[in-house]
Amino acid sequence: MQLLRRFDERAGELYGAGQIGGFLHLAIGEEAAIVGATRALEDRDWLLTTFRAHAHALARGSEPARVMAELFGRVGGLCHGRAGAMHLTDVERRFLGGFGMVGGHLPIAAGAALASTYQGRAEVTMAILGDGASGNGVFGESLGLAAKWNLPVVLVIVRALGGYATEGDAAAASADLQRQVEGLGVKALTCNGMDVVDTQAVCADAVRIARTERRPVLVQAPTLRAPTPSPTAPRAAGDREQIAAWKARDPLALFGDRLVEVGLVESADRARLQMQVGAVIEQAVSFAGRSPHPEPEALYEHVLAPGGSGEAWRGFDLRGTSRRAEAGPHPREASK
Amino acid sequence: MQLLRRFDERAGELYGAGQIGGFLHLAIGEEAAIVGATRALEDRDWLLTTFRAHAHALARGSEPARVMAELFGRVGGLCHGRAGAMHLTDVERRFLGGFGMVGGHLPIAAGAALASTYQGRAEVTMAILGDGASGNGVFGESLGLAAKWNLPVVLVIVRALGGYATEGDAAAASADLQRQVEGLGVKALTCNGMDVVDTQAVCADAVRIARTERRPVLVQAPTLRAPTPSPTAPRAAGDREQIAAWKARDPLALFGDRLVEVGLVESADRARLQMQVGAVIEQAVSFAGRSPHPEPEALYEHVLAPGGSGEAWRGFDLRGTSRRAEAGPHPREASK
Amino acid sequence: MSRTLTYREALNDALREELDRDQRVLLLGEDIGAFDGAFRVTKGLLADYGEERVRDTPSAPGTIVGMGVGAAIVGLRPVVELMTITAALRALDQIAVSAAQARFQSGGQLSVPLVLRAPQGGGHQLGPTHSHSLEAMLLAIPGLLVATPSTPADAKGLLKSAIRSDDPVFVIEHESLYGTKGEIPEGEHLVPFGEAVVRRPGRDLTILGISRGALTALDAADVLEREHGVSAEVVDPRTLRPLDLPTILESVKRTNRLLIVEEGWPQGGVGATIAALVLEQAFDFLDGPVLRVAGAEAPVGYSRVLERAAQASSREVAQAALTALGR
Amino acid sequence: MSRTLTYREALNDALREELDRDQRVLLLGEDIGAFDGAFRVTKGLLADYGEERVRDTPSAPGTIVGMGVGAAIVGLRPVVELMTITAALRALDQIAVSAAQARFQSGGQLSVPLVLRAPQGGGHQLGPTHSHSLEAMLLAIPGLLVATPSTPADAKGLLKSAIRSDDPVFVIEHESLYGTKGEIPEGEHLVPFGEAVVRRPGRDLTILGISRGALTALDAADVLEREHGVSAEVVDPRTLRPLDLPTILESVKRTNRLLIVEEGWPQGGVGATIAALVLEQAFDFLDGPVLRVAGAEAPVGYSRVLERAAQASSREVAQAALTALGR
Ligand SMILES: Cc1ncc(C[n+]2csc(CCOP(=O)(O)OP(=O)(O)O)c2C)c(N)n1
Ligand SMILES: Cc1ncc(C[n+]2csc(CCOP(=O)(O)OP(=O)(O)O)c2C)c(N)n1
Ligand SMILES: [Mg+2]
Ligand SMILES: [Mg+2]
Repeated sequence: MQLLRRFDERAGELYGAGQIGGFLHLAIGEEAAIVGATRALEDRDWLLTTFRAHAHALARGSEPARVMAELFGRVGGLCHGRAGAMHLTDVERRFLGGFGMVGGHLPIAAGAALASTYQGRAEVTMAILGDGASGNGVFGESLGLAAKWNLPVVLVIVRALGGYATEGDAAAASADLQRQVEGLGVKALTCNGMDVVDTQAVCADAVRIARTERRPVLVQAPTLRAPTPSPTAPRAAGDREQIAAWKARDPLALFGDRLVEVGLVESADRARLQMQVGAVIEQAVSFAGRSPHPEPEALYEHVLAPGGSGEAWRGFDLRGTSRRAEAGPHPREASK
Repeated sequence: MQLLRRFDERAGELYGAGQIGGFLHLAIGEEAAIVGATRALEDRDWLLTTFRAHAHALARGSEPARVMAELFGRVGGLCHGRAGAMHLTDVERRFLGGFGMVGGHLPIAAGAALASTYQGRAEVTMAILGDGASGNGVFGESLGLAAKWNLPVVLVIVRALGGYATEGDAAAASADLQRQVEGLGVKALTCNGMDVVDTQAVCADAVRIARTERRPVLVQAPTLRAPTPSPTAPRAAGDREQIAAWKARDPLALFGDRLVEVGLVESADRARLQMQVGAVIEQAVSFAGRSPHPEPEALYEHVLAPGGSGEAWRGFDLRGTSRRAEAGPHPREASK
Repeated sequence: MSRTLTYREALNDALREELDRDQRVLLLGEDIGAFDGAFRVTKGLLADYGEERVRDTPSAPGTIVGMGVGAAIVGLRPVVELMTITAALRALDQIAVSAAQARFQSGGQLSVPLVLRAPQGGGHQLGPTHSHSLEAMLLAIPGLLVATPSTPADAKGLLKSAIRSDDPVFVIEHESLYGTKGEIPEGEHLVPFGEAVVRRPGRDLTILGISRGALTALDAADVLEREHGVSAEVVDPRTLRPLDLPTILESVKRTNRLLIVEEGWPQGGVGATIAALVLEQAFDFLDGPVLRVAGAEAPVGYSRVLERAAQASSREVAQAALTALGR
Repeated sequence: MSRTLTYREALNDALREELDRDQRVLLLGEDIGAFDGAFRVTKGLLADYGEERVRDTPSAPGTIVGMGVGAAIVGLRPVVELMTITAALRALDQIAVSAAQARFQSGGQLSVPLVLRAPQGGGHQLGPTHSHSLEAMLLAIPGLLVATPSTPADAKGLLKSAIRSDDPVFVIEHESLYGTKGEIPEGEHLVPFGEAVVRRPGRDLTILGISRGALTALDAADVLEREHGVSAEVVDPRTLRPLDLPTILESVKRTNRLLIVEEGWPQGGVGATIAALVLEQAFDFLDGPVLRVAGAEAPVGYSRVLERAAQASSREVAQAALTALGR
């Protein structure tokens, strides 16, 4: 959680400084939900998420340096600068990414679960989404079919109040939403998204049910995101009261205090941890800064499968005569 | 109901004889549901339906002759031969049509209700759909937004068993579907789709609730469609038992018998009615047969608004040089 | 040795052979099981391969395609049938973004060996919502391969190649070709992508026909030969991405004239694209403008007359050819 | 008399004027109210016009567009904002079928005076899912008018004309133009559809620029003049349907050379379409092939370098112009 928090704070600064571009959706305030949910997964399980992807990648264990390099748009990034924060992917950690289109990842998650089941593997697929995505039809379509086909999918809705975008009544878990999905034959649970322990426990339960009973499970995780005006001005803002109100519920502070209270952690350890995290992040920033920009030609890599017949196409007029790449092999050769 | 039934039987024959083309989705067995639902509407209300549109047009009061002419693809048809059975529209009767894409009409119905409300008119919009459409995301999206915005929409799901297409558990009203839509804040009712009196009563109630309480209402109307192999071979088929089973529940027979039982109708009247209906249909067939085919050039009419700036476009290359229409007015003139 | 099959049977054959060959292949689609598919392409497959591998889905195009993408990413080779190409308009974000961009966005980490199949075009008066021809919209999408078989042999060979491709492929079938018959080579029959075929050699002009347009072009070539002594060469590109531009250019450089026949809308069409490519790369060989006979700039009307008026007829193609030749 | 406004403010102006003028006008879209719109185009409208007329919607593009269609049919003039043009891919059945075909299917009984607005294009590293340029896909659809304003004045004038049109219109805004400033005539300012404008007169060749491409073309024309003494004429069609072909042809018949600049994908693109049209109708006036500088045949990468590589730069356009002139 410390890692996600400091990373986001630093990323916000670097965004302001122009080192990071595009939309940067911070997850400050969602750390407990994100860490709790992802910790409920085993290594063999699959994870998908929204445009708020860099935090999820970190939670899933991706190297901070390669995540930061991606935000910098450099070759050292997990996706070599193609994805940015919204589309981060780390297949080694079975993190299928970062999806820019609201809700677009839900059917893909169901499909991943179908593949696991079809191949006889007891993997679970988890998709994390915002409350906004539940307003899109793919939400019900995907859950409905997952229920019908007994697919082990866990959807975790981070109901974030505060910040960008249509909030619905995001504040609390929705009883209506629960009725809707139960009508689809989906098991629905709720956790306290500001409490990492509770979130982890409930999501672990959801994962167990999905894995053993082969059915989709929905977890609602209400959270309070730090007041952020928009993804184009991601550094925490909002008036004094808002910030105070949020600070009072800051999941890191709460968890940290609790660890100290119950004597699991000395405040000294806590300080040390923070320093370690700070160091990791500075290493990430310097790695990202040193990583080279991609070459313009790299744009044409990974558009089509290497060696596939499609590659022959590249030989012919990619963008009008003046941009035509050197004529490649005749398709007849290439497609052999 | 007699009219719909005889019309469908005759249309099925004419389809076999090649007078009617495309897909012809018959409504034999759905008469009680269709007539009961549409009878619950006032003239000022709006109606939309699926690709099974010719039966709904008749139920809404469209001239059988103009409906048949449309099925023949003639100029005398309600849409001058452009629509066929699947896209029939009769705006004079506030029948907004026939929609070929499953569920595509649901948001349009919500939008129509929005326009009525916005303009301060107490009109209700009814959309009739099949159970299949409830599996598409637009169903929940449209109902959810209609509930949020207090729109007077009534959706009538004709849950037809038998015939073409993914049936789901179409046989009976679905308690799950009821939970789903209640979760969206929608009132849900059920009627016996094989009983025109019950369907009419329940739908009238739904329309009243929508009109007075300004909210969406869902009515589930389970029906048993006559065994029909597919829309490309629409004449009733299926084995003896199937047909016998269906005959035993034929909504027309049941209603007719009941009318006679309670003495509302003499069997003689019943016979006379059937003759009258038969005559109307033969007139429709002969009108359709006499109506001319559209001219090929008519294809370009009603693509864009008459007199609109878009019309100027027609002057330029509609389908490649060899097909180019005579150059029309310069857009500068046309767009004035 | 060869057998005579319909286009529909050839597709069914291809599916069976690949289902037999590769356990990772499974089929998803509306009514493809119990109902054998809206156009009976998947006839008997549910009975022979079971409901694990032949899956009936609800009418939710976006979700079905998206599930295909997810299943492909995690190791399967799904073949998704859409009942009509118009349904693809509801799934276009999953097609153009999820399927076609996953490899790129992930920097090559993800692969989406997904096949989408759907019938397009007119012929049986299915009316304005079931007669679209959308190959141009699909061709526009980088990362998506597009096949437009016009014969049973190509239908089989291209579908089999598509299922083995590591790139997502949209196989565009033609609604009015399902019943057409043709010879299919016995045994393993694969048609490589990016390989056009000269269906009929000729000297005076080249007619390029897309999807059913290739057959319209052949009919037109007969008319031109018989009635006007014109020798037309007919080329069928068979796949639009990759496009076998060299074969097209070879032909045009010989005949010096090009006419393109397609059923889709003319603006932003395949014909316009190929015209522009040929113009850019063989301008000095052209004795006249590249002409197009495309579908009408209008929806397809239901009436037989209006449906025909919306399509390119062999008469019109022949007429356009004479125009191209200045006759 | 005129005022200086940004493209964003000009659009806001147009919406306010039409909201004032016509009670039937109402706005639908995600976050257009409390949030002022993802790109702040609807700033202050909720406060000034109330939630009856400025409606925040969920993220359900198909349903929002469909509701706009229904409301338009029953008498309103809805303006629907989509947060990004990519969202239109999820609503394309409602756009291409419900909105664009309703008039046709009903034989003229229905009219759909609906306006759709969305930003397209790159410029701020929004990455592969928020940088698409889809004007060509929309141009393909008969029955749908398409506007691509490149200046604040055109943004205002075209949006106002769109709201008054009885045909459905897609106004394609450009994500990187919202902040650009320009002069707007005082008072009622309407820009008619189907009227191209010559942004800069020239003798040696015509450069046609679509959407932001018009500005890229102007920059290129400066470079050509300054560094190569080449006089380029820059034409901005402003609307793609209707397309002011006569003005384009007039220009080409004078300069005898045409270069088209667009940000969208090259295959099935607008450039290809116009190249084919000009080829068909002015072949004898062309001294060389019509050249295109289009977006890359690839998704738009996130990195600044990859984003730029995916777009047409004025340098490349100038280079292409020299190629066109055989220099
Ligand atoms: C289909 C689509 N429409 C619009 C957008 C623009 N958009 C980016 S973030 C966002 C808000 C989504 O809200 P929610 O799902 O609740 O996620 P949260 O921001 O709360 O994490 C929207 C609408 C998008 N990415 N995709
Ligand atoms: C989006 C879309 N996909 C597929 C089709 C093909 N299709 C025509 S009828 C039909 C069955 C629809 O079933 P249901 O909604 O239950 O209506 P019913 O036939 O039962 O009246 C389908 C899938 C279509 N019209 N639209
Ligand atoms: Mg949210
Ligand atoms: Mg049904």
